Amino acid sequence: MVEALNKALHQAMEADDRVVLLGQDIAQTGGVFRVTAGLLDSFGETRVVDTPLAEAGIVGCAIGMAVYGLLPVVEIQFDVFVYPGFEQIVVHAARYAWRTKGELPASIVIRIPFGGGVRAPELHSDSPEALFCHVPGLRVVCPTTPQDARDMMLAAIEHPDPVVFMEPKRIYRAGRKEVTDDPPFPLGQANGAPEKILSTARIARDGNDLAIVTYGPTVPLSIQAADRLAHERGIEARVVDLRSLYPIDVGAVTKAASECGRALVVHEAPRTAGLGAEVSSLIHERVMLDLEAPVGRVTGYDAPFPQFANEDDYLPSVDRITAGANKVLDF
Amino acid sequence: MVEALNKALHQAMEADDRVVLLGQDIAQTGGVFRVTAGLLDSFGETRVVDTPLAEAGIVGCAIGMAVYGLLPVVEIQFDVFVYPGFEQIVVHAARYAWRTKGELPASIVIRIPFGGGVRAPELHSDSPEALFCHVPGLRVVCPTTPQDARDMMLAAIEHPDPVVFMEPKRIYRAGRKEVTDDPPFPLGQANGAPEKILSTARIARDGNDLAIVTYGPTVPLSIQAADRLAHERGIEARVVDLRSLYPIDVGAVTKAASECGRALVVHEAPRTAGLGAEVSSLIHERVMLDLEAPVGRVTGYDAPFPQFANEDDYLPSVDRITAGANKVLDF
Amino acid sequence: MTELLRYIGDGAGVPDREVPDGLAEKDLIELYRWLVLLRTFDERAVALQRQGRIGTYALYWGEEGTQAGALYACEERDWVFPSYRQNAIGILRGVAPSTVLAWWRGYGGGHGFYNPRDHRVGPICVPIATHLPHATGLSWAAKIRGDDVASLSWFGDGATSEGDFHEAMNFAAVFKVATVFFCVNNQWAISTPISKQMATATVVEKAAAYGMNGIRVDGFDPIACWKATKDALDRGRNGEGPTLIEAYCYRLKPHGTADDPNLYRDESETAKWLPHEPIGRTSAFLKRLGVLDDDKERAIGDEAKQTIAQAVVEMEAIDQPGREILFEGTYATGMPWTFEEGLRELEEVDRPPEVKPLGPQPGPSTGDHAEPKPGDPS
Amino acid sequence: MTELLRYIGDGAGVPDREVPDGLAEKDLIELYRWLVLLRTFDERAVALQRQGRIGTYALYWGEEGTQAGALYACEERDWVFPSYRQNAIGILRGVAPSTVLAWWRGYGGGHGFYNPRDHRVGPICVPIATHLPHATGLSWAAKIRGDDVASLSWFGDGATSEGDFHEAMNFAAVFKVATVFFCVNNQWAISTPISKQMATATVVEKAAAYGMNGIRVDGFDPIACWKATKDALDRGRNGEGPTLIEAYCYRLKPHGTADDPNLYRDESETAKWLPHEPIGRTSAFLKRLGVLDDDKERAIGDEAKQTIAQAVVEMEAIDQPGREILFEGTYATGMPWTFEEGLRELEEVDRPPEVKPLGPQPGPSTGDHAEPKPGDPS
Ligand SMILES: Cc1ncc(C[n+]2csc(CCOP(=O)(O)OP(=O)(O)O)c2C)c(N)n1
Ligand SMILES: Cc1ncc(C[n+]2csc(CCOP(=O)(O)OP(=O)(O)O)c2C)c(N)n1
Ligand SMILES: [Mg+2]
Ligand SMILES: [Mg+2]
Repeated sequence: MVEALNKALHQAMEADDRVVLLGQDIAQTGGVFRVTAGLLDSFGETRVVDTPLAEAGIVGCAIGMAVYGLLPVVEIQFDVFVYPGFEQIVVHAARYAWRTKGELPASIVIRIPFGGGVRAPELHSDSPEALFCHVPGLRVVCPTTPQDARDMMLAAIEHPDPVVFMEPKRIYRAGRKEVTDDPPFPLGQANGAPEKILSTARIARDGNDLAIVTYGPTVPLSIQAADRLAHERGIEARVVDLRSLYPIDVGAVTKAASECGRALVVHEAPRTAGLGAEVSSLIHERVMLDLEAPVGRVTGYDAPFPQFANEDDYLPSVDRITAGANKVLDF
Repeated sequence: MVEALNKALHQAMEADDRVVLLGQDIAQTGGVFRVTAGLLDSFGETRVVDTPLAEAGIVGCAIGMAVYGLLPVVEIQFDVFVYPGFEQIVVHAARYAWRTKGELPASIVIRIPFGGGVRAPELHSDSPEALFCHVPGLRVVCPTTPQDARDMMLAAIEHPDPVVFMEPKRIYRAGRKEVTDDPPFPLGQANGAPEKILSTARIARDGNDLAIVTYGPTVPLSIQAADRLAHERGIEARVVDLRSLYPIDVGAVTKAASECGRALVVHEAPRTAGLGAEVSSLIHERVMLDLEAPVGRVTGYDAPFPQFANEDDYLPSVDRITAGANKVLDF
Repeated sequence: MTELLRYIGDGAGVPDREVPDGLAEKDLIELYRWLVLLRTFDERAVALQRQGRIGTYALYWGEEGTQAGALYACEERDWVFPSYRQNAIGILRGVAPSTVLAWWRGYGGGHGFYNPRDHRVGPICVPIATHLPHATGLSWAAKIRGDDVASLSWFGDGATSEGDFHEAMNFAAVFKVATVFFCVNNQWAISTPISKQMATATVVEKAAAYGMNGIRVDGFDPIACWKATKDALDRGRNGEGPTLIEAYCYRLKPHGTADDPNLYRDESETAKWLPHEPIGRTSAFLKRLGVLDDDKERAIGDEAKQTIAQAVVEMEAIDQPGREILFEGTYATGMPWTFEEGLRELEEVDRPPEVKPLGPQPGPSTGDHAEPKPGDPS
Repeated sequence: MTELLRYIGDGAGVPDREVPDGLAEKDLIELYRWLVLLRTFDERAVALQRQGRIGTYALYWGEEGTQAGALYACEERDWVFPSYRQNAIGILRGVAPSTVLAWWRGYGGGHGFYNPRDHRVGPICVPIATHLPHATGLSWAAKIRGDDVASLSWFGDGATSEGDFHEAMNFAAVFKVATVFFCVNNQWAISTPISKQMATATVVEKAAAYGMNGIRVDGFDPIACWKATKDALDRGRNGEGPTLIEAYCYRLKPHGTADDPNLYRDESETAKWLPHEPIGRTSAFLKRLGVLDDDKERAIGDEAKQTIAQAVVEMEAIDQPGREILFEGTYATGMPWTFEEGLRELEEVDRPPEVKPLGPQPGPSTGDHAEPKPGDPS
């Protein structure tokens, strides 16, 4: 996925010289996760900028740049470090369009590598996406496959709305599949394509017995759990990869739940007021009569993300997803 | 409610000289909403402090004070202005206990007047409580009656956990009921009472036909809607005032939902990933088979809180709550 | 303590200085016209609030020089970023005064908001100091594009305490961008005096911490505000980076219409500062220079009254926006389904009446918030 | 540029200065013992990371003087607040070295955390500059209580860019509290040189912006670090408020074990700074003073090795904490029902094996994060 994101940034910067990158340690070294590797060489230090260590400054300056007409892409070094920039995101990035009659959106992309499973020290493994989904005016997306990462990044940059782009760091290196060279739409003349790319869910595995709704790092795990269910009890689970966390592709989600009659939501973030609560509510509200069982949730716990020796206890695993699925199936 | 909060602060400061108050314009003037009026005169400027204009500084210093052994109570002037202090709350206040083997909690109270309905300018009317409920390690509470305001404030100060104390500014002046003089527990020797006070819901109106689960400013509105339902169609709604937003009193909520067979959640905050989603999920997960209809939600919209001329369009009203209830009833 | 840059004397002991290069007679008159227009708007807005026709209002009476003087030094292509205190600055750049009044009236959408790009004026900023990084970012963007466009942001003495002030200053200095940090040091942040806000005697001495130029001016002197800003912009355009300007003055009025300064300060102290207020002083100065006479003064005053009276008529002719305004403009490409559902829900219930401004309230209060009467319907 | 306070010369052109009052022979030896213990811990931790026995580690090799020197100036009752870079500072205050190693090993609860109150040492702080307000608040609290307790926080040159630095400095100055802001200016923030971090030549010149005392010292000289801190604490206790100390040095090693400085700096430049590293220099100085000889030096070295070796044994004897550790300590009064449900869910599935540290990885990388090999199980 890292290479796919890097490719997208190359393509977007090549196609439009208003695209600029800001972040800590992104230029000279190519970033902690190397997502921006090589971009400094290609586009120079005015467009690929190592900034001072101050996230409110980074996000705030990016908003000012967007007001001028640039298309900034900001890297937050690790999930938790977005909080110093939280005020700028909530009170400005999210409301600039609304505050200007829709005429001047803060067209920025905020890239946030997030989640656990990389054996990192304290405060390098959080999943804050639900906070952004609760803030009106933002789009929140999360790719799972390299191809999606490339396409969604291009769409996020071209889309006028501010986009919080959650990057599942645990699967940064997974799936070395080839990514197409051609962009998913003619860059610079998108014509509605980015909106579509950024707002639709993807069926990651087909099936009609159980809908597993998830996103990011837990998509591959959910597919594994689905395979196990198929093997162990002949159950075919449909895995819905949300891709868009706000707005949720409610059609795809309710269709899956109602066709399967049973559903499970899976994510890494804490449970209470997480995205799973929203998905579960949406399903019950809309298609409860089609359900054979309440929607289940397999999530992180309402506890601080643990020190890494215990992170596999905290993270939803194939075992936990399978157990959660079995509970929904055996209800 | 303002007087009740003021009384609680007086009592707590009288009983324990470790209690100190920090905030903008709280000492000399008694605060924008006058919650801290008179405290400077009683306790002096070392304990009732007008701080510089910097919320991360305020919350961060309060944490340092708590580490030393004081019991700081912080005022955030208006809801939205908590965001500059968000990082301190999430990465420190919420995790200090956990990070110190449970031995050194950041025992602070963060008072946040929140919500709309007061005809205020932009960014003075938000409802950010769900964000705090999603952050492990915090308690989040919201009183509705003056008596609760007094009792819960005393409990929050005495309780070792960090407490985000949401104050519904729209009903600050409502309900001039007398508040008892005696504290709800012997101050300084609480013996589990604060835990109980801070974690239980309250039945604000009795009934067995519909459970309306809500908190803060929408409690009185929900009661009015319930009265209307009783009058118009003989339906008796039970109104559950959550009081504790994290952790939710799941027993009270599911009992109400299962005894009534129908439930509605009401709050002012935006819908997606709000507390309503959590309550709805909890009810469906636990007592779906007792339900005659999916749990309904009447909430603010996923849009920025409007300029005030239109705020009554945005806010859940008695009409909207009644309509939402009717939908659940007629399902 | 640093010397104050000042041009306008007091007509007695303190002498006038020569008008700086770049301000011809017509400029002086135009600048005076701006001052009067701002003053007229402000006084009328206060009256409207008293009458319950707009909501709580943050008046700037006495600070017109910091606004008009600084703006007059900017080129049309330069961007300015106001706080709530410079709420009407846009009217000097073509924003309809009725739009600003409508904003205070609680109207959104096209009624209370303008398109910043049309005027190179940022939206009115409420959260303290948060617009400073925007000004930094904007001039940085211009630099990246090779455009000769600078920016300026206004903020208060209280705002210097926020982290965003620090970060915006540092970024501007590091990237050497053409931006002016214009601090209106009116010595009060609501009820908090500057002595409780910082341990330095001045604001301007903070400039050095960022490797930035700084200058301190008499904030009641519009010519001084102009000159300091002009020099700062010139330096910025020359690649010499940003400047911090401290405009030293005094908040002559309450923080806002809901604020009662008697709760926290001695208003006889305020009275001592009153003679320094910029309109009377500038008028006297221009008359000493022979640039202005009573007739011209009256004409400018009348014209301003006319403009603002017209704006009030326009503002009051605006109908409350429809319910769809809740959703409009939030997202660029149409409305997400959540909005459509919201609209549908709203259509099912009777529409509540327009929320009218609260109007003045009895009793002591502070800050942005008027105290509703007990039993107030809200 | 401000002069550097320095006591230890180079034994050649640069003369030694007289040892400042307050440091007797036994203090010099004790301080040296601290330096060696810190160094020994650090080198051993790097080795453990290489062997895959602890996770990514933030080494401080070369910065021991900034840590031991400053801490030695503190009274036992004073509090210190470290960043990740001063991760082992607690071992000089009674924290078991195995606890710090266990923290890096990914252990929580009683294994990797200590009770700050037992040692007056704040928890290891990861988010940059966020512990600074805690130090301010703590000494402010002591002042409120009338206690003669001061505080000190360490942070880097990069940390000065964060808003929290600014707010903590300003609060400390306004409330005149006894706290020391000890900036370890090692000239790098991961790959970002100080020239891209700020437009000032030094960190210390920022002190004036807060009305605060400031002093710049040779960060490789533990005596200078001690003296500056001692004076700052004395002033603080005297009611003269906080001090900013800039300890000017150079990051002699990678940012952390996952970082490859060749990606962004010329390591021949680093080599030039190497002779200044504090242990060799202090040892030579003490020998010139006649306070230390080879035998004593060896004994101190052996003792430190022994202590840390023992700590490694202890650390490795720790069993992975049970699953209940996920929930323990988060809330003071027992576990909310969500935790009980979590535990119940966990009991239903087989427990996954302990997550072992990643160990060194091939290929270029930066920062806190080791690059997992493609196909790595995680
Ligand atoms: C982040 C934030 N915190 C608090 C407030 C509430 N508030 C509004 S104005 C004000 C005082 C501002 O003082 P100053 O910066 O000196 O500007 P002035 O009002 O004097 O123009 C405060 C605290 C706010 N708007 N934003
Ligand atoms: C708020 C925040 N943003 C980003 C990071 C990631 N990060 C860890 S160390 C570091 C550089 C710190 O540099 P400096 O302050 O000079 O301290 P040093 O590492 O040199 O001791 C960064 C950016 C972080 N830990 N916290
Ligand atoms: Mg002010
Ligand atoms: Mg550094």
